[in-house]
Amino acid sequence: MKREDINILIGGAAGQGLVTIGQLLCRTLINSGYEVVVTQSYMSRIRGGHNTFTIRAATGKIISPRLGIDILVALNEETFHLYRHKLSKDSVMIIDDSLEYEFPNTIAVPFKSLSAKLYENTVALGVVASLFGINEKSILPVMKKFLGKKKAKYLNDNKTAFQKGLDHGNKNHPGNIIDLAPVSPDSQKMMMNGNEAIAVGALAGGLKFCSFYPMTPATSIVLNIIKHADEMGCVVEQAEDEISAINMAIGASYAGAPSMVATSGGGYALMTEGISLAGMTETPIVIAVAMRPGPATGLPTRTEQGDLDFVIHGGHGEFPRVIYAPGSIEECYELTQKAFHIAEKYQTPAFILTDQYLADSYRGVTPFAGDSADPIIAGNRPEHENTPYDRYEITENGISPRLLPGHSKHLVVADSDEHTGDGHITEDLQVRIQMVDKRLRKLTGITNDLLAPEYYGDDNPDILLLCWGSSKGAVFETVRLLQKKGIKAATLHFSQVWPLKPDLFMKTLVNAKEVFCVEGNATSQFAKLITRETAFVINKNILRYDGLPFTPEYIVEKLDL
Amino acid sequence: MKREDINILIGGAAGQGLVTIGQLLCRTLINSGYEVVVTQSYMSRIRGGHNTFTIRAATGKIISPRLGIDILVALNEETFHLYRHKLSKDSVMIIDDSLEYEFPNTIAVPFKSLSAKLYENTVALGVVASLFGINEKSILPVMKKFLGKKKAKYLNDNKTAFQKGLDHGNKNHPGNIIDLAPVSPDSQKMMMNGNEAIAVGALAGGLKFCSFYPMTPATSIVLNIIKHADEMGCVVEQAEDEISAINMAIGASYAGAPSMVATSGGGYALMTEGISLAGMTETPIVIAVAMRPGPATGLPTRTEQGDLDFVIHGGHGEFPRVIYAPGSIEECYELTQKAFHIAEKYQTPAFILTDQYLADSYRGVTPFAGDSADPIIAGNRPEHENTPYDRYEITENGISPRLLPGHSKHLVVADSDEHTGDGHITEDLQVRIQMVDKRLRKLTGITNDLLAPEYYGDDNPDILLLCWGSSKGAVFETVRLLQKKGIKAATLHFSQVWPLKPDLFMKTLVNAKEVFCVEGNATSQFAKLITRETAFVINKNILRYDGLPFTPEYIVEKLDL
Amino acid sequence: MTDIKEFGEFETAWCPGCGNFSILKALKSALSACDLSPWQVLLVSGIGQAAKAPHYLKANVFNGLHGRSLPVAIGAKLANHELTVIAESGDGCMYGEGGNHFIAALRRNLDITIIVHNNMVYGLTKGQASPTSEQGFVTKAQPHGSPSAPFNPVNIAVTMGTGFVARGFAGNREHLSGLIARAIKFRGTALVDILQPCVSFNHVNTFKWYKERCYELPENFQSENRELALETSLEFGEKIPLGVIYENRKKTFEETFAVLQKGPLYTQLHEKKALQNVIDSY
Amino acid sequence: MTDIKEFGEFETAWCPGCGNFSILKALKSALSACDLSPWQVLLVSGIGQAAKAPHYLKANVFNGLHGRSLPVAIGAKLANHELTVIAESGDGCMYGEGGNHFIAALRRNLDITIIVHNNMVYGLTKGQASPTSEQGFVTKAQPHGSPSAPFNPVNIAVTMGTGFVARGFAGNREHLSGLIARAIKFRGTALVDILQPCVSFNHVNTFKWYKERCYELPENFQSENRELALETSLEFGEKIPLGVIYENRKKTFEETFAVLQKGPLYTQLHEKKALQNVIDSY
Ligand SMILES: Cc1ncc(C[n+]2csc(CCOP(=O)(O)OP(=O)(O)O)c2C)c(N)n1
Ligand SMILES: Cc1ncc(C[n+]2csc(CCOP(=O)(O)OP(=O)(O)O)c2C)c(N)n1
Ligand code: SF4
Ligand code: SF4
Ligand SMILES: [Mg+2]
Ligand SMILES: [Mg+2]
Repeated sequence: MKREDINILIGGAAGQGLVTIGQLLCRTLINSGYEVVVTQSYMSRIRGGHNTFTIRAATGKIISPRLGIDILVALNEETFHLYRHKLSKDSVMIIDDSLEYEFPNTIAVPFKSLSAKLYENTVALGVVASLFGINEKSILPVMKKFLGKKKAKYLNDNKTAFQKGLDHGNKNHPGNIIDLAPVSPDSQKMMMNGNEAIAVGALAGGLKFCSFYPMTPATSIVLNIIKHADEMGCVVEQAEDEISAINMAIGASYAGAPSMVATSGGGYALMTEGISLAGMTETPIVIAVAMRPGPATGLPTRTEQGDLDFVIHGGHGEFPRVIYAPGSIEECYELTQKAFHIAEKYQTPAFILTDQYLADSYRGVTPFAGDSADPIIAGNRPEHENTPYDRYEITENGISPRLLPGHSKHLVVADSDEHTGDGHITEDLQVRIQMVDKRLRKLTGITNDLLAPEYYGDDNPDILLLCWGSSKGAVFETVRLLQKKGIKAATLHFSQVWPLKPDLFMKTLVNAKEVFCVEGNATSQFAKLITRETAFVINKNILRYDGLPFTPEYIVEKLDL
Repeated sequence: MKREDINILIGGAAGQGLVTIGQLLCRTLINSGYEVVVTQSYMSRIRGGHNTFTIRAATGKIISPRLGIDILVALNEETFHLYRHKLSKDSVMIIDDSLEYEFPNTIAVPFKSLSAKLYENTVALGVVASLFGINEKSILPVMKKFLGKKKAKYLNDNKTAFQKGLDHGNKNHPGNIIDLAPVSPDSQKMMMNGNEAIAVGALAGGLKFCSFYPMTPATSIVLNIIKHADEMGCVVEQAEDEISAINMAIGASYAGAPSMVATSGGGYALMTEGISLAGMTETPIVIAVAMRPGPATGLPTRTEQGDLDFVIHGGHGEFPRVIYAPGSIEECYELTQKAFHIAEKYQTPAFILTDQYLADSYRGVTPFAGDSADPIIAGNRPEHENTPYDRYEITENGISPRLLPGHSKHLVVADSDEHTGDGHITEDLQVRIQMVDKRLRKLTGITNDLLAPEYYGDDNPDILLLCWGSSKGAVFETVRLLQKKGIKAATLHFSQVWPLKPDLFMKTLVNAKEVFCVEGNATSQFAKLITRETAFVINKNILRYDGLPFTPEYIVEKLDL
Repeated sequence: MTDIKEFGEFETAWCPGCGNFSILKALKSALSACDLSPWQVLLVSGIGQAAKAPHYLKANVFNGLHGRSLPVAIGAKLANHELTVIAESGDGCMYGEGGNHFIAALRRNLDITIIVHNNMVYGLTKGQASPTSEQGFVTKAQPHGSPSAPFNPVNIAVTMGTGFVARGFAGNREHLSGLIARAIKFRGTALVDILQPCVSFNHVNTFKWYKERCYELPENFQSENRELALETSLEFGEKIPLGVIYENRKKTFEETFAVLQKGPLYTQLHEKKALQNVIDSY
Repeated sequence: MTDIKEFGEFETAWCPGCGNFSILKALKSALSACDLSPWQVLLVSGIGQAAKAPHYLKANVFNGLHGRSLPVAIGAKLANHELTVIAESGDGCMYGEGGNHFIAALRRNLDITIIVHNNMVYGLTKGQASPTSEQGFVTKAQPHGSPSAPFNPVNIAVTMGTGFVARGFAGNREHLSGLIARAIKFRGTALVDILQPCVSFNHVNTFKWYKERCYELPENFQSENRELALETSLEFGEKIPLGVIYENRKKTFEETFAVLQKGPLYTQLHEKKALQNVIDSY
């Protein structure tokens, strides 16, 4: 039986190279034309422990992880013990031949005799490959791409190990049971995860300066920017702490470089004073917050959607902000790009709110069109301004002409204190009122520019599932599952979570028989936000806060229909 | 005509000693049995500029500042120009005799010839005193109390200056027009402002450790603690920054000292990561946030209620917290004390949310009963615990036994990572769920312990004014004003703004014909919070964000009846 | 030399008699001596009395948060290294709240100038001990005296091998102006720590106190000699040396960033082909 | 001497071959040499690989935020100065994110011990440059090499007149254990900076690299001699000295706080009469 949707779980200790073979397999599957969704789960350590790299591959469109294991690749004994009971009768298990097992569809691999420890992962990859009829020809270019920068010997040894695994797999194939139905190959697709897409989106948006302090799961955004910094004309600087990072980025943006920082909850906490500064000085800035479970250090390598309230309200005083919460790799790219434009247009902070799950979730993605992306041009043209120039001129839409210091003879004065039109400190309380009003008037434009939530499913559904950010895929697939069960279902996904414009979705809420909010936290933050903005009450919440992402199965179970 | 309610505005430059004479006058009026409410307005500078110290004094109960000037004391020319047009025909103006004026009730004082520059303020005080028949006898003990610690010559020179002013005033009295009706003297009352009451409340609650970084308008809380630290057995330490302050306080609390920090918006921003740490490690901690207008540095010496949302949501991840917002000096004292008990009982952060207006507002207050205040006893008794002791034992009410390190042989382990019952780091995702649930279960107890909002006014009113924190006085007096106009009015004041328990006030909201929310910010934060928690919509908001406190007149004008 | 009048005259919010006035004047004449016009200069400050200084002369100004002048200055310099970037603030701002940035800035060696109005006290918040306050310095917040040993910024800067380290005194304005001018011209991170009397809150380290102790290092002081500089930087008591204490020209941070050789970042819009290459690499 | 077994044995989350293991062992034997039992000791750490150490022995533990071990340790020590308080963390945690607290802690001179696992890299976040990384150190985040000059904590600590300053090496475990024991016994702030190979992310400053360079200072090294200490603290290259580099016994912070003479704060419930006096003073 050809399968159309399989789940491959590769498990092992940190340091065993499971991510490497996961990436290789994933890229190969994408090249072969399959859809993939990767879920990575790892511990906060460098070696040892128990990590997994799960690839869901399918012949048709998928956008979510799912429950179940069709192929278990156990790089160590712990993985075997943890998952052997979670297999179904059609699953295949790939384990070391020293382990005792009763499961019929097992490929026991003599890892130790086939290869040195360093290459055991690649042997396992070879065995998996045998199941799909992946051969050396299709894997070799992928290996070159991923491992090509290392020593030649390393690449060669990997090739050998792969071949050994492939041979062993072919010889010990447990039957045709997990074959994926063939699809037409498409090597044009990118393999990209959420953080990579944010990095590329930032570059597409015109990023010129990025300062950061490392923090999982945000660090890889910056590492991906660094990878391309030279060719893209970008400066990236590691700061001594997050406070410095945000203030550096503000300084750079003030001086004309479209700027970004990336961090997670704890680092964001340290940045909130700076965000307030950006609000007051009306300095454009993009802040990527990649969430993980808190409070405090919490579970630093897992996923959660627990910082929504804090990101909406972080920073003292009142000023406008925009928060995007991408639900797919494509949205990571597009919304980050958009964030740069909106931050510049409204001279205020714009956020990308993502999380560990999406950050690390590889998918096959149609390449973005680089030439349809216009980098922002920072600031206004100095020749249009009068002398003396008023940086904070009171305007109808709240947006004042922003010049760059040193770009012309106009002096650009920015102040964290309340200020007059020319930017200088004031204690004139009438000016205070005018400036508060001016800053907040920008909200009108921001609201006009905002993204409508995306609706998917039946009209007038019996069940409407609200969701935001990374849980999009799981919820969309839940709708399909419900529809298959004959239930009229739909979802409304918010990829912009702040501000909200009730006109855009109130009808939808009211037309549904029952509204549920699905979100990855324990206190229903988004559901309460909806109530705050619309007075519409959502009491049915499907929550998850164990550090793992939603799956359609989890949601269906909690719906308890 | 004897007056029952007068407003005395003393204006001048920083450094002219207007606060000193304001305090002396205020204390004397309190001793004489009058009610007073002080409003201080000052610039962010040490010398020069324009500051005011306004004393409203009355024969009956007052709890709010009000509009209007009955006595203007101009210590410099600027004050004269700023306020001369704001006087009513019955007002009295005290100015330097070099100024040209047309106003009839003027006492022109030859300051330069009467005294050295240093004592001009005290001359002015003497002149004011003459208006009330305050004589040397009543002022002397007050002078001794306030100036007694300085050099003897300074006190004597002040006495002389006072006498000169008094004589000049008596000789040039413009008639009987501003006399306050007599009341029976009551020298038992304290003269206390909001920050002093918070300091004393903290000491009464059992404060043993306070770390801080100076920030207006919170600094005076700490300075008042320092004043009494030796006699009360308290350690106060100035930290290198606010991050250090909050972490020090957490360390001290963990080790058994009931601890507190005090700051304003920007400092609070820097503390949010630490607050999340207190939430995770379940360390009791009291945080006083004295608000001023933001964003960023904003108007650092003025007042606002703009950080409510941020204080509710500050800190990454999800954990319970309690937020009190006192509306009077007495509430500053009582709620701070209570904050210590609640923080200890629920092992979580408790906040006092105040602002510059209340911080600096002196009033006459009946002395607190020191012996009815029980200081908290930190931690549980070690002999009741089993070995090995589980700091984070899962309990029904979410509260685990808290022991102190070094107090017994039990080891006390606290971790910012998710942890098992014994406090050690874990990545067990089932434990994660249990611990999140345990921490959040404390909310049940917290909600049972919460303070009901205070209702004042007519039943089933036509106008219900919601308010919170420091605007209490102005709103209560507004109700009286409205009632005098024949309008059925009432107010509901929240001195605890988080969490909210709708049962305690929903009926009140529903029974009112029109509900207004009065708050000192530009985005109606509390009104929206009410909607979030109850789905009750309040569209009529009376807001103020020019850095000044509410007055009944301001509210009535905005009500636009 | 630009006309000093270009930098204007403004009313200040400082106390009469404060050392800040002469620092401001010295800065203006240093800028003019460096032949700079207001539009070429960016003054970045934090919060405090000293931090208000940039409002009192003409220049581009970013008056940011308490303690955070240096990160803003660094970000701005990296974005546009053609600007003459000066971070200016008080001792509390630079060495207290901003202590971590100070240390990190010295390690980076960007071509920026750090001017610290060091009055050994927190002025704007009314007189608490600052990191440079002497041990035992009594304030309302430290009634038993400041319990910590003072921070010696000049000593730390020399120890860390900072490019240019100088100490000035508000009371020696011409000398100070010369120091600031040299600091601005120096290519690399330059610190000018300026002893500044605070007439309102520091009644110990007064004008007179400084005057009695400060002496100017000789013209021919060997500021490239690290050992001598270390020794001189430790001198702070009966005698306090003023002048350029240490100079150590080395590669600046900007000089190591290839991207910056192509000019300010706002002039470098990326090519769409480069972006497409990036996309195609995934 | 307490039995080292009292401190237990635990599984760790460290990489095989990591220098942290021997630091942990050295710490346990130092505690036992100091005759301390687990309940008398408080270990405070931040976040990082090193910061996990307190989970791997028996003691009171506060494992706080990245960079913030010192403020927590200071608060705890002030609340209960009968505890033996040790702040233990990595170089990034102590000198990077926590840099301002490090400087301030040295100025304070509380009787605490600061143990830094200095692997010259950010371990837990997978290998970015740390403040102690050498200039030019190449990582994924610094592909052109770390651009900043490294921070020399031993040099800074000696310069600031810290009470006790020592450098150890994870590879010389006995010697290291002796240093830690002396640091714990020292009355005042004691820094032990420990060179620690990170087998996963630092392939430059390896075990071998350290081994070739490190030498132990002689028994009779004059650690009270400040000049000698300064000179020795600057030595970090071809030769790296290990041992107690500086000792400077002076009054501790606790000794100056009268309130603390009466015992831990939790034992000092206030008298209601005192409170009433306070109230009556208004
Ligand atoms: C985050 C934050 N904390 C505290 C303050 C309050 N604050 C303003 S100025 C200042 C101290 C100023 O001292 P210094 O930098 O020495 O400047 P000076 O006034 O002495 O010139 C403080 C603590 C603030 N504005 N922001
Ligand atoms: C506020 C904050 N920023 C960043 C991080 C992420 N982080 C965790 S450990 C670490 C670096 C650890 O380096 P180091 O202190 O040298 O310890 P090592 O792992 O090398 O032992 C960082 C940046 C964090 N947990 N919190
Ligand atoms: S308080 Fe001190 S530093 Fe500030 S302006 Fe006045 S004298 Fe100068
Ligand atoms: S990453 Fe480095 S420091 Fe961390 S445990 Fe592994 S070897 Fe040790
Ligand atoms: Mg100062
Ligand atoms: Mg390290």
